[in-house]
Amino acid sequence: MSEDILRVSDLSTRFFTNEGQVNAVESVDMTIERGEVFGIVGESGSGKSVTALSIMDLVESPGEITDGSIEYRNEDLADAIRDDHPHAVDGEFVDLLSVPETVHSGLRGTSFSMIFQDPESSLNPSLTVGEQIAEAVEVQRRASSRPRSGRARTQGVQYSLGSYIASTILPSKKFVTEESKTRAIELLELVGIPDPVKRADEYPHQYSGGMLQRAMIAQALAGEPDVLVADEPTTALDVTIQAQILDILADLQERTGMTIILITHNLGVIARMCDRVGVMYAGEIVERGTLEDVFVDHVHPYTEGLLGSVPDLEDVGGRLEPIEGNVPSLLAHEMGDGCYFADRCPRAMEECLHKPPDIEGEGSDEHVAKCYLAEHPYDESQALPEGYFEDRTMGEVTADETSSDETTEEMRGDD
Amino acid sequence: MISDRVKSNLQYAFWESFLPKLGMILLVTIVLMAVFAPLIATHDPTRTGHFNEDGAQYPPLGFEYTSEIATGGEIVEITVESTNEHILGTNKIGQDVFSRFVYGARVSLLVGIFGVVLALIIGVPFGLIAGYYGGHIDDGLMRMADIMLAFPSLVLALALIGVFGQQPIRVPDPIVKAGLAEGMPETIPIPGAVIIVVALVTWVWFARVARGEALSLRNAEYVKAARSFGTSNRTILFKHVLPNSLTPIIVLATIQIAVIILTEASLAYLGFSGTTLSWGFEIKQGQSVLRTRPWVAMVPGIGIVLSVISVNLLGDWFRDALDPNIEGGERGG
Amino acid sequence: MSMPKFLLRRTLQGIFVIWGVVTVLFVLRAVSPGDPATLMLGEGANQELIQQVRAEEGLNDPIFVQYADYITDLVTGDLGYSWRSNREVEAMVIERIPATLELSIAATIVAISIAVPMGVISATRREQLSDYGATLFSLLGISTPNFWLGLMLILVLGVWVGIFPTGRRAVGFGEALMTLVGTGSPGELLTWLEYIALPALTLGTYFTALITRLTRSGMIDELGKPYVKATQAKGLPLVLTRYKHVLRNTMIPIITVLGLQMGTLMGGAVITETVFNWPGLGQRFVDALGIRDWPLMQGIILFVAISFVVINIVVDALYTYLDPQVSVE
Amino acid sequence: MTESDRGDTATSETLLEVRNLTKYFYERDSITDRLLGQNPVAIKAVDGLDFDIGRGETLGLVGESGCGKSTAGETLLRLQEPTEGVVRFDGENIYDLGSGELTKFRRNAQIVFQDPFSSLDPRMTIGETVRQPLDVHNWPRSDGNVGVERSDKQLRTARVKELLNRVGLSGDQFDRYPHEFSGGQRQRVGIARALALDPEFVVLDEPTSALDVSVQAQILNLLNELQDEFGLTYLLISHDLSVIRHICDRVAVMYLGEIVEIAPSEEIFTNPRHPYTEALLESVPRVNIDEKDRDIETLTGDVPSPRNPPSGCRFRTRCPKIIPPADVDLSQEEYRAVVTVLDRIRGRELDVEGAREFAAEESDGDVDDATVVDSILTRMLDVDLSAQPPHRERVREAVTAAVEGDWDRAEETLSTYRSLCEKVTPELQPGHTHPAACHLLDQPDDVERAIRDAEATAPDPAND
Repeated sequence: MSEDILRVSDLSTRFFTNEGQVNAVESVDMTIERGEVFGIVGESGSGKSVTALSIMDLVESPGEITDGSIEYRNEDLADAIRDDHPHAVDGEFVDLLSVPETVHSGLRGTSFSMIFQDPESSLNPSLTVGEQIAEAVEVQRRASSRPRSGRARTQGVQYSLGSYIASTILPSKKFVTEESKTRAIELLELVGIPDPVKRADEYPHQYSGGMLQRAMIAQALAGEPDVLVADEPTTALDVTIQAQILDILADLQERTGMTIILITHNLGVIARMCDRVGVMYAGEIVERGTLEDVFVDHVHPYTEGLLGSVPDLEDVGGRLEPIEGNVPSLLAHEMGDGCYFADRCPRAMEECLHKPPDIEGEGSDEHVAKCYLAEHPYDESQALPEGYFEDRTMGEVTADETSSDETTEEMRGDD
Repeated sequence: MISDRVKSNLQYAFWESFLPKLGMILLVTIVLMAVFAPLIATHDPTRTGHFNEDGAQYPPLGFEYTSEIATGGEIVEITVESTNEHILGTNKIGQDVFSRFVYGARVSLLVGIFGVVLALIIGVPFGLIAGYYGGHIDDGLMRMADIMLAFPSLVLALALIGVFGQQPIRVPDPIVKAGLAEGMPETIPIPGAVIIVVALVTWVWFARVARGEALSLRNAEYVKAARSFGTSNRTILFKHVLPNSLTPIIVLATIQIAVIILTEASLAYLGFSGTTLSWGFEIKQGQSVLRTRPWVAMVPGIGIVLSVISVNLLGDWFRDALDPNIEGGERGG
Repeated sequence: MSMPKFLLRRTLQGIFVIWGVVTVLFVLRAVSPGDPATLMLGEGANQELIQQVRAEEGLNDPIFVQYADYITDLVTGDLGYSWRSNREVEAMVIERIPATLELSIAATIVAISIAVPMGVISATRREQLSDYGATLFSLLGISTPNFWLGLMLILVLGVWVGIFPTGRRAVGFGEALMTLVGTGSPGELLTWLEYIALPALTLGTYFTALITRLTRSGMIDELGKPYVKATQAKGLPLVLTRYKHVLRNTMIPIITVLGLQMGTLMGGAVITETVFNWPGLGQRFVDALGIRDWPLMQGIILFVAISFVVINIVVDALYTYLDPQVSVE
Repeated sequence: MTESDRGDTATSETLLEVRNLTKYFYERDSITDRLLGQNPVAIKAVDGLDFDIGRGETLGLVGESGCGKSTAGETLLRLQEPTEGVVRFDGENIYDLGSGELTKFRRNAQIVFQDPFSSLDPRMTIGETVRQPLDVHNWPRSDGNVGVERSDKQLRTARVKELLNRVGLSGDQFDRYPHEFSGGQRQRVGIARALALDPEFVVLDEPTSALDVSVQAQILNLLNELQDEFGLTYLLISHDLSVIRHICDRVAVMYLGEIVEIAPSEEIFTNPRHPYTEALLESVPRVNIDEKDRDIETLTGDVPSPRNPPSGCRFRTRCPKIIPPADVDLSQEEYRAVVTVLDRIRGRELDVEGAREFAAEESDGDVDDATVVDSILTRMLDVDLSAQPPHRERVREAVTAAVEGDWDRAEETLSTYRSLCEKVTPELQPGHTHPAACHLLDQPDDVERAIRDAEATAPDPAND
């Protein structure tokens, strides 16, 4: 295909909570190519949203990116900061975790944009939709008015409290200009909102859920980003509206050539949109590859379980083949050293008590899985005895389940 | 290893846990002081006439002041020195300031606690029923609450005092009765009217909060589930709605204790509390001699501030720990 | 629903509230001990005279007739005469309004201008020294009875430091302003400022503390909302996220709370006026209460209740303008 | 889920009969509103449902959010009082039941809710939660059994433990609180509570939508097993078509408070008759690597508000198969575009000012009405009507009228384009095994008559 735009390696994000350290994202590796749709699929608490937030530099206290690198290909940026931070630049790539945080966060809106799961709470209820989109336009306009300026590149758009106070009296000092407002209306039209002029002056509560998600997309497009991170963009929507939104995303991607990182728990959405997929479980990408690698040639029992859990619309099957057990705790001290899926895995073997590395699987050359089954077939003689994990944890279950559950909930909040 | 962000989190956690501890220590001290007042006080707080040989008030320990006295038609300036006998000095009519400070805690706490309990008894059932059943009962309550809110609570309290009168109820002091302390007042004056009055101006806040909770709980799925297998409304109210409304009510109750302590002090300051053994009344006493003998007004004020702070600290702690989303309610003072 | 209809609706509700207040007052007066005629004439008046007054005032009528008369009088704007001074209650209330109004407005200005910046600093610099300072200040502020605070301010700033006068208010704002306009001399206005400083500070401290707390906690809540993350995701400068988005949304609910706190402000004014011997409604109310001058008390409470209702209608109307989610429905 | 259960229920014994079930909510209904002369606004959440559920079968009620499916579920359990309609359970109208009979009904009909977090009282142990129905109904005495060797309490505790074990939890977890459990486990507790009194009928209100897929599959399997074991009858409410297909025998599709189609599951999924059902099925992304290449036609627009549902067929505002009048020879796409203009004119929603602003910006100056009309037409009609000059002119005329402010004339100009679908409400064919409320299909006699009447009074476009 084409060149890489984003190389994430060994990314780890942790939350330091009262119950202990939560390993929300653990040593995630992935490369994303320019102009593709890369899917991240997983259940709640699998760390998929935190991965997205890490890329956007939106992880907030008590969370923190503790390790790894996120390399972003951008020639201009590389040139602008090569002198100050030579160690962070590798050819056209800039490691966003080795440069000052202002550089990373300054890319928001112009290089990276994001749309969120719940469009209703992701827009400010007391400002008009048009105004909010115009703000995003303005960020882009101000940043690109000084394309080569090092300050713009490394600091993002500046606006002081003084200017803000002045703007409450002097209209000429307002952050959002008339041109940006006009552009906002064009963007609304672009995403298929009827009567954009009138709609731009309306408030979020006057929009339907589908319309709001369109507006969010318009806002994300305002900065003409290289990479659009879509975090469960259709989860809160009905299927007919979901189809509309996916259509728009696919259409816009085709037109602008932007790269999309699509995060969802819905395998159907992945199938419809993505070129390549990573499956996340307990903070790790347990299997990744092309759509076909994951959907057809999958080796990881978790991927298999996930696929087996979805009732098929086309065909009435008998029983579903669910994964037994529950989503695991992400508390560092409860996670153990082995494969995190072993306790729910129907084919866990003795070697699974040691963490498997990324192992190449069948299919395309990008197909890897964190599972020994990619190396050799299941060996029944090596199987862990039934109830192995229950016996081992029986004594502590009572005490621990509470905290792990609360942690999972907390993580859900971040999802 | 530990980043600055994490470190500041830890510091904050310490700060946050320190304040409630401070509040707890303060409150326990004040409660002990109130309960064992006869043992702690050095003099009968109601006994007057503790003056020095010149007929002047004593200043607190370690202080002295100049006073003018008339002797034989002549005005002389004398220096009044403190005495170990009265560590916080005496007031205008020669009562021991320290003893009155100790006894003052009783009235504040009694009114605060009983006032809130009474307000809870009136407000919570009313609010729960109104919120749970909705409709006309609810409309009625909300209109009534509107009317209550239109009265400034202190003004309403003053008007009500006019109706109820100010006679305190006198109950025997168990510690004195048991003979553990001598020379102390034999009864505790409980300002019953004040308790009723503060409850009457406070209950509406409890009703509002309870109503809000019941209103949201009546549509909770577990309440619907209970209804689906035929649970009676009364059982639902007792078993589901009440227990699940308690958190914000507890927080509000704590905050309201502080509010009531301030209201009582204000009433006493204006001379409408029914007992003279109140910090507010004592401040009023001190006002006329503020320039020359400021300790008389200062000491009881510190008592009020400390007790209200201690209760507020606990309230904040509850609120943070339990996180109910309620407004603080109207505060007096 | 349109704005006029909304106002009509709220006015209807307001009239109901006023009716409730008036009725409560009537009941209070009816059940309170003491015979009005005796109170009017003073202890020891002769029995014949008392009976005569009772008849004149309709005190011998059935209670419902008395209630009807009372409501009729109020509806026609007749607040009656003070029992003690025999002056018209209306005049006695009106002459005291300016002083109380000056004090309340000054206190509100003091409160808002200190509290909002303090709350913002506290919320945006959490866990730093300024946050602890603001938290401690607001804790003290809501825990200090204002009569005591007033006395301490008089003692420290008035007596010991001596920068503020401690006597009774010397001049009203209106007169001071007229002097300034008429003669160009700001002297009286400065005097007015000197005299109002301590009372306004006393009355305002509690509100400063309250608004600081509300702003801080409201802003912290608001900062945690998803749209804040979204504004950051689109690269909006922090200043705009903080002030244009977050602070604005924080202040919207606080305005309502302040409307409801009008009662507290009036209660505080009663005390503050007593402490500073401030010639306002509060002081008059306490005087009236001391001698059970019911018509005067009623007049003052009625005035306060009506202002409360009006202010809250205004606040609600303002709210629909500030918060687009709340339509006038 | 045996083969014989599928298909027409008229043959199997009917447990629940729903006739004309209607539930409106009213807004602006306070005393002050009445004083001000405001009429209450009805939200037509559920508007005239008719269906039967046979004993032992699973009926699916599927639809998008806001279509009224959950309200229907709660109303037919009498958790809300209906505005109109009859629900017969075992032949008796549940809205006429006296308190004794109602108690009996409450034993027999239970509900499992969507949200496993809010459906359990956080202050009750799960044991208490499951025991609650037993306490309320004074079990086992109400069954005529009195414990001889064991007290009621012991019997109840034993029953609760048995239930917890049956739904896949451990009886030892009796004393734990809900927050100690994961979503899937809590949903199991909810199911155990619903089964405590051995009901015949259970409403499953989105029982798996809050769960992760792997856990969802566990719960679906459990529900299937329990149905076989206890002979339960289910009403499954869901927005998820694959879940519906997986466990339902028959399916009713709801749109804006009405059932638009009802048929055996297999029929609905392989041969949908109503355009809405078709669109719904098409919209679901398949878990399949060929999904990318599947062409789907997405529905336009949003679900209209139930406060003011469209006249006639409620789906007509989004329907890809709306029926043009006989004399309008436009393609579906072209006709849809014209109808959209008509609908917006009728709702006075055409944004003339916006278009004027837009046009002004493009031409940098003042604009005449003709330019505004052009601007509106180019923006609104994403279909080129130039191949249809008479229609194009007609639309242009109407928009011009609207721009000039004469909305009535604008509406009148386009009135000949009014579809049959908005004039006459289609109905489900009674007695049919696969009824669907659509004018494209044969309609009952009274509807056919209404259609003829409507056509007779329609103005002839030629004379207009």
